[in-house]
Amino acid sequence: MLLIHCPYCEEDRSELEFRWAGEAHIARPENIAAISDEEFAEYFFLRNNEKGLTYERWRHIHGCGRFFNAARDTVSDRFLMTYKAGLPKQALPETGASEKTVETYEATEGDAR
Amino acid sequence: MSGSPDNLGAFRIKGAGRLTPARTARFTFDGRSYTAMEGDTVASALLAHGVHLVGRSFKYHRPRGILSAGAEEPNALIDVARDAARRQPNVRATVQEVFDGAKIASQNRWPTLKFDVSAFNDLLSPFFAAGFYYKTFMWPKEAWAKLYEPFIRRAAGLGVAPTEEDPDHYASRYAHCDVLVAGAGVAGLTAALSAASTGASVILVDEQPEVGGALHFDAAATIDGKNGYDWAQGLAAKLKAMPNVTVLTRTTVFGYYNHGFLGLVERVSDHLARPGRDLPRERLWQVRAKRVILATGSIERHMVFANNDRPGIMLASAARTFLNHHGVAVGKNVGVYTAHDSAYEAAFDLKRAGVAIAAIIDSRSHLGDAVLAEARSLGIDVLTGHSVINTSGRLRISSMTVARNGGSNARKIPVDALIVSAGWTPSVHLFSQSRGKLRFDEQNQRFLPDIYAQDCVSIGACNGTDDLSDLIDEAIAAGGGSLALSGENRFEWTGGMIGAAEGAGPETVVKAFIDFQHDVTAKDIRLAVREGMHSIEHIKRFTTNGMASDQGKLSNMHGLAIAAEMLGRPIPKVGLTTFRAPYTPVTYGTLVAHSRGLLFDPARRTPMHDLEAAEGAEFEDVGNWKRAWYFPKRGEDMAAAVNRECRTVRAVAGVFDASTLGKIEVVGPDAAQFLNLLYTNAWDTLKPGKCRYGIMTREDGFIYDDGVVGRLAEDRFHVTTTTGGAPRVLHHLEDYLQTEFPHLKVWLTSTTEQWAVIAVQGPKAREIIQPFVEGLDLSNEAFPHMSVAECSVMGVSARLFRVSFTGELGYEINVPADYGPAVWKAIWEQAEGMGACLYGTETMHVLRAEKGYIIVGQDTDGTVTPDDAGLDWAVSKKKTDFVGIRGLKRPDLVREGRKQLVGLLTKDPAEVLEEGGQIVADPNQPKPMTMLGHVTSSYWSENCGRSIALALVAGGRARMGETLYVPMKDRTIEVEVTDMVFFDKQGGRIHG
Amino acid sequence: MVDPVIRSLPLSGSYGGSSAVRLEAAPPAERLSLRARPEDVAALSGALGLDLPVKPKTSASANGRMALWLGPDEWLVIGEEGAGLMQEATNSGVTHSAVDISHRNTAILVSGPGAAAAINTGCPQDLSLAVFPVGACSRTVFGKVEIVLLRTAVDAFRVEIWRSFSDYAFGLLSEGARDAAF
Amino acid sequence: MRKYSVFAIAREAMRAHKGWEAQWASPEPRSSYDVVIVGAGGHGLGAAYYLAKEHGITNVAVLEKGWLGGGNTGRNTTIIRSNYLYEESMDIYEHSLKLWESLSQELNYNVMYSPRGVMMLSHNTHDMQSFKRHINANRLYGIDNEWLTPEQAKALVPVLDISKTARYPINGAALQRRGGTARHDAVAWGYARAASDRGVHIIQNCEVTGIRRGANGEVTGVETTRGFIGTKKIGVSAAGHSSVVMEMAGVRVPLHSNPLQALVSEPLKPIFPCVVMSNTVHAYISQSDKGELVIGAGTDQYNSYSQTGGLQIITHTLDAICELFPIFRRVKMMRQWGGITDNTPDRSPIQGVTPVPGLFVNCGWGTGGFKATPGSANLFAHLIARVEPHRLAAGLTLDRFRTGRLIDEAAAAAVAH
Repeated sequence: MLLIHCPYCEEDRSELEFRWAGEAHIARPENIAAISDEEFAEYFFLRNNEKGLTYERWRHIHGCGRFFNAARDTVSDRFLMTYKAGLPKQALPETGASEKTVETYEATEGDAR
Repeated sequence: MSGSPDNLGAFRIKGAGRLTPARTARFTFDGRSYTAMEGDTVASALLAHGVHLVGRSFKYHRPRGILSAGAEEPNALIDVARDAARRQPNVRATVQEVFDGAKIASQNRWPTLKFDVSAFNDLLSPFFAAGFYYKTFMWPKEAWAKLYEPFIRRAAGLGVAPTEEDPDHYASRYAHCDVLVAGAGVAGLTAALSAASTGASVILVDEQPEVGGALHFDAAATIDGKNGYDWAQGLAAKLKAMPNVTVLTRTTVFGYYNHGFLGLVERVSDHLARPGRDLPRERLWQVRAKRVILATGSIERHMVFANNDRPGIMLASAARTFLNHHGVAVGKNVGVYTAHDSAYEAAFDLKRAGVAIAAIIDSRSHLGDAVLAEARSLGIDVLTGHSVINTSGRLRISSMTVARNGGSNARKIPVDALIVSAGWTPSVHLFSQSRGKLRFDEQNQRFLPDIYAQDCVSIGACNGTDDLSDLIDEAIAAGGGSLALSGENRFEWTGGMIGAAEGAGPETVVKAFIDFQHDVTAKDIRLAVREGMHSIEHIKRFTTNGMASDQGKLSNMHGLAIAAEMLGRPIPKVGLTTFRAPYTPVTYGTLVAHSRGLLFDPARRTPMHDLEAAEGAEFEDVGNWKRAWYFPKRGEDMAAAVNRECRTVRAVAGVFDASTLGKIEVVGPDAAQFLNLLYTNAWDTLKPGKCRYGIMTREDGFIYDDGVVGRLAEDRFHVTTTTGGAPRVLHHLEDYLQTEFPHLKVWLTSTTEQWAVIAVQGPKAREIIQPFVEGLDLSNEAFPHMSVAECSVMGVSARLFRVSFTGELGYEINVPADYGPAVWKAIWEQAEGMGACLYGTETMHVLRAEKGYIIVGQDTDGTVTPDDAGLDWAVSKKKTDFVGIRGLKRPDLVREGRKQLVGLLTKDPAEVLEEGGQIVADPNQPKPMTMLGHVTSSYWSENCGRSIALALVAGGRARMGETLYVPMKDRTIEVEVTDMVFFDKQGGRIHG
Repeated sequence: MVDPVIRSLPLSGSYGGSSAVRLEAAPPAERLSLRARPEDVAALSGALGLDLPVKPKTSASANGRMALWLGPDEWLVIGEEGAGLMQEATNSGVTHSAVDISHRNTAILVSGPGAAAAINTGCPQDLSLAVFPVGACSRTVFGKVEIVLLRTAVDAFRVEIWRSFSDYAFGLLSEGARDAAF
Repeated sequence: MRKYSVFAIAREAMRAHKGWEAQWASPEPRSSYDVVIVGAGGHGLGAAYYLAKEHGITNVAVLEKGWLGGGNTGRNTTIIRSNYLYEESMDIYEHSLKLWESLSQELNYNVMYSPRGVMMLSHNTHDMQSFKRHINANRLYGIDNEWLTPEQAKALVPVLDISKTARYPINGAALQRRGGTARHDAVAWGYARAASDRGVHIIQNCEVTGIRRGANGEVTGVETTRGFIGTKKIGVSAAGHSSVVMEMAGVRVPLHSNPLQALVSEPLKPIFPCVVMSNTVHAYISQSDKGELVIGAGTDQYNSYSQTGGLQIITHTLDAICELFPIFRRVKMMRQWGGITDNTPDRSPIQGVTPVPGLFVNCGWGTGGFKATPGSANLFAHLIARVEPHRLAAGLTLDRFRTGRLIDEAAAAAVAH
């Protein structure tokens, strides 16, 4: 169960209060009615699904109700930062991105150090 | 047997142990009665009576005894019962405390423990090598499922599942702390005190009934000048008295999850003879710790040699626990087989307690001088450079065969117990669960914590710190405080080995067990490697080593070492299998805790629920809601009730509880603009006081939800959603509002539960509600169909909608929910007097189907566009943007031949189609048939005097009048495609 | 012709608890879901006669009413029955959303030395006084439902809950209260 | 390949099982192959096997970054069924089920396919409508699936609580008798052994780190942790890691990788005869031949490659299991684990060509890929060999996300397991 820092409540709260809301910083095209089928598929369906650093949205649905953004490592599930909705993609604090993530179980299984 | 202290067992040693003879408990084992002392485990109590044989193994059904004195026990699994319903299979006898009246039974044997028919499996074991089942049982083809598998299933399994519902209850608690300390041995206790002294909030957890950890057996340690065990109890008392410390004993940290989250299970009452009624059986603790200190100790390993599994063979530290803590000798003439100094201390303690030590067989040639000297001074024979190469004794060990390493000089030595030690394995389970990485300590042949993934530190034996004073210093530092504390051991231990011992080497065929419960032997590991299983995970899965209920606490390291030897690769290159939660098995009931019965899932009831129940309503589940389904009168079945309700609504009127409909108040100067973007319809044209049916799509253009939206004022809308859709629609709206259209000044508030909604539908609807409505002209002219107004009903401020989901003159009265029952009562009294009825969701479904009104989620399924549903009129052609505008234009959504919603009439009017029936053009085509669509709604329509149905049919609207077929299992039903309106096609009734 | 209508509270008559916790249904109240942008908070505070809190997890109380911070633009305002909160908000003259939710919610009062433990049976928040002091409030989860939690005293909480979930919440609180006695 | 049989076992028993050979070879990689398959799970190994057997393409490598069968193949709850709703789904899952029925004989490896029946519980009107829609569609398509009354369901599963007082009473069930389970490891090992026997190279501990492309954008090989391997055809069958591998060729796919958890109980004597699933209360359960109750839990809500998930997912599932089967409350969870599932927007798989010549994809099997193993592998081999999809997989292409022709099994309210 994750522990998530809500940038509006300014506190760490249990994942139970939150709902994940997909990849962040995907803007709805202003001219959506005019885009091509390919562009629509790209906007609506295609996602980065990064292994490693990902930018994503959460909603503090059972808390302040706000959507916000988070940078998380999808391998370690560690949050590097969270920030309010509407803010541009944030640069990460120095220690965050460069920190070596602990690999998945499958990597440790075959070859312990 | 009586409960007098004299009958506490022949192996109970006077003056030894820490239990009080004054407090006894009686229990039965396989029907025979025994007396135990309070504080005994089932294991210690049975051993006190000389009982070693307690179970049978999984595969070969070999007789098995008690191997350990703790949670790592693989063999001694028993069935413990208070009564018929409170029966627990697969309990470790080494953990279960005896309580008065306990009924204990052995498992996995038939007919008796001493004579088990399935033991002939042992004789067939040459055929049952690891993985043998992958290679056979394939012929004839059907025989696997019919013959072989049932046979294997019967033979497998351990305990018998409970057969009655569990009457016990379980508790659950969330907790937070600055520091959680797992393990209350010397290291954990010290760290807890150190942390607590800084003012931190501390939770200290230990799986045993008392703190102390290894001090249970290690009677030689001195701490702070006191006997170690006594020091531990004193410190525990001190910690318990501190306001910032919680001490949880009989509590296991079973899982270390993400972000400092830990699962604990506290065994609250399983040890009590007569637990209070309010006392839970177990309590689940879900702890969020800022920091975790792992002081989980280490676990002694057994020696891997031929027939090392006989009852009477056990870990040296276990024998020492039974002696020093329970006052029980594990035999009268005990052999010792070891590769580590720790077994010597067990031998010394036993010898001093008057137990004969047949010999200490040490596979090492060199060992600590101190222990050797002590052995000599106690007159114990020590054979260094020797090994035990076999044992005998059918139901209990009777002798060990000892030989000099290399095989010479073999001889039998009679023993009635054999205690073993191959050294100690640090308990890194929780560390691994926290996703930390291990390193291999080559010198001591063990894995130790290396890289931490969470804010956590390992101390003491689980960190490879063996020396007591080093350990204390490490613990103090981990806690962050400063304490003055010292301790010392009598001996410094050395030695240890992993893998097969002498005589169980690669070329032998002996059964040298690694994993006792799963009957995995050294040669099974070798076979796996020979068959190409080179990954440790493959080896584990092929042999099932470490997959039994003890999760390989004793076996993993041995298995790994043997695999590494076979593969010719260093141990760290072979790797470890993953330690998975839970550390020890956890009762489902504990994880479920209160989520059972009424608290399993909230049952939502409307304000009028009880009144409806009093009128005889049957209810149906719609999401979490309980909705009145129909109102049978005496003697009516469902069909009769629904037919009557349907008739009555159209003839007179009916009253319906529509409170569960989702409601969202949309308020703000930009409210209309927002709704324009979220619905396919246009809303700026809707005047206050009017309502409109709206359709919501997602960007993909498929129908997402629908409902009537009323405009109460320029800046205030009352939006309704489907019952099931309410939460997700609000979430969807909030998403767009907050992240796509944050510039709009509008807010959304759920009002589903603010309003009780009483629908009155039918020709007499106006007459029924008229007397209760104040401040509003209800005439057709002043308040026509699709109007909304705020008014007063029975003196209560209400919202009145003139809407209809039946095609009749209809109103929906919204009153604040707490007033719902009173208003309902009054309206129903009035309606009943006029010959109206109460009706439920079933009648509502029939009446709306008669009018061709769709139900989202029944007539649509997430792949239906507004046009498919015949609702293209509700999609604004003028708007330049709304959610779904682009998705709707995708190639597949505009192609010819899409499934469209149409009506179906069976050729035989009495035939009611099955909802979900599939439709074909040619019923005689071969399978797989081409299906045109399916029946979405189908009812007997009392008002039409025939059956009616709605269906999604490919190119449906172009097929009007066409005959199609609905093939059923036993017959084919002929249907005609029609429009969707079956009743009052002109639609005059709705306007009253 | 029509009897005066009586408010039927969903938990009316419910009480319970244990030696450590007392559970009772709160008396009927008027409730407002109030939404506004930061620039309009002052005007609304003036109109309502109490300072709407702007710090997360805090509440304010004055003139017989309370305002609970639920989100950066959202407050739950609770007053006595007949307080007329809607009208007062309207009188502020600034842009806002006020929605009457008096009947949507009901409340359970939880008090006694085991109150926090009882709530922690289903609530994952840290309810220690240091982290959740008197006056602190938060929307959160309780078992399988959502609640708004307000600490009214060291040993007392108000649990606001949607009416159809109140049976469940009361039931789970009863279980928590029973266990909090140990 | 030495044939497995009871006689072989008897022979080996006489000589301490010393004569068994390695089930598959562990060769050094060649510098190039005709086909490289990324991912040695059941789907990838199976595809290699069928390439060799049915298409005569034996110069094939299956690259695996860990150990073969160690991903979702070895982590799932082994449910097999084919009673899906849409024709595209029925086509592939039924094709698969037919292959399951003789897979042990085909591979000379007992995969323990056990058609003990898969029962889906219906709790309300909506379930009933949905299940009957499935049952009718399945029947007309030639797939077995039948409706049971609550009493009939209980006759099959005596421990089922069918009382009317249950929170969600059971109003019936759909049963596919040919559905059931199989032994997951054996599927991977069986395919590995049979493929290896036909000359396929299975290369473990070999992670693909890049996809090299030629002048026209076509694939020319893969970069791996064991060096470059040339090939003109790459089949990606990497489950939860599909996005990562596809990204190496610059192809984005509509996938979310989510943790999916499962758990087993301590072993018990037989008490649970078939597979039971409930969509409404979110649970599925069966009992393994070893006696463990095998329980599938839900997916965590967020994208993750961590193979771990939250405890709340487990407890939520057990709530439901104990509500359906109250006698299981005293049973204990012995082990829990997680896998990484690759989920598409319509919860149906993607199998087809990609915009990159020579790159083929098989992914998006989400929470239900095990049952599809033989069928998916068989059709994927066809796709790679012929460079066009087999008729039975023609609807599973990536293009459906452009046209909107989704195969929305989730929307049709079926259970996606």
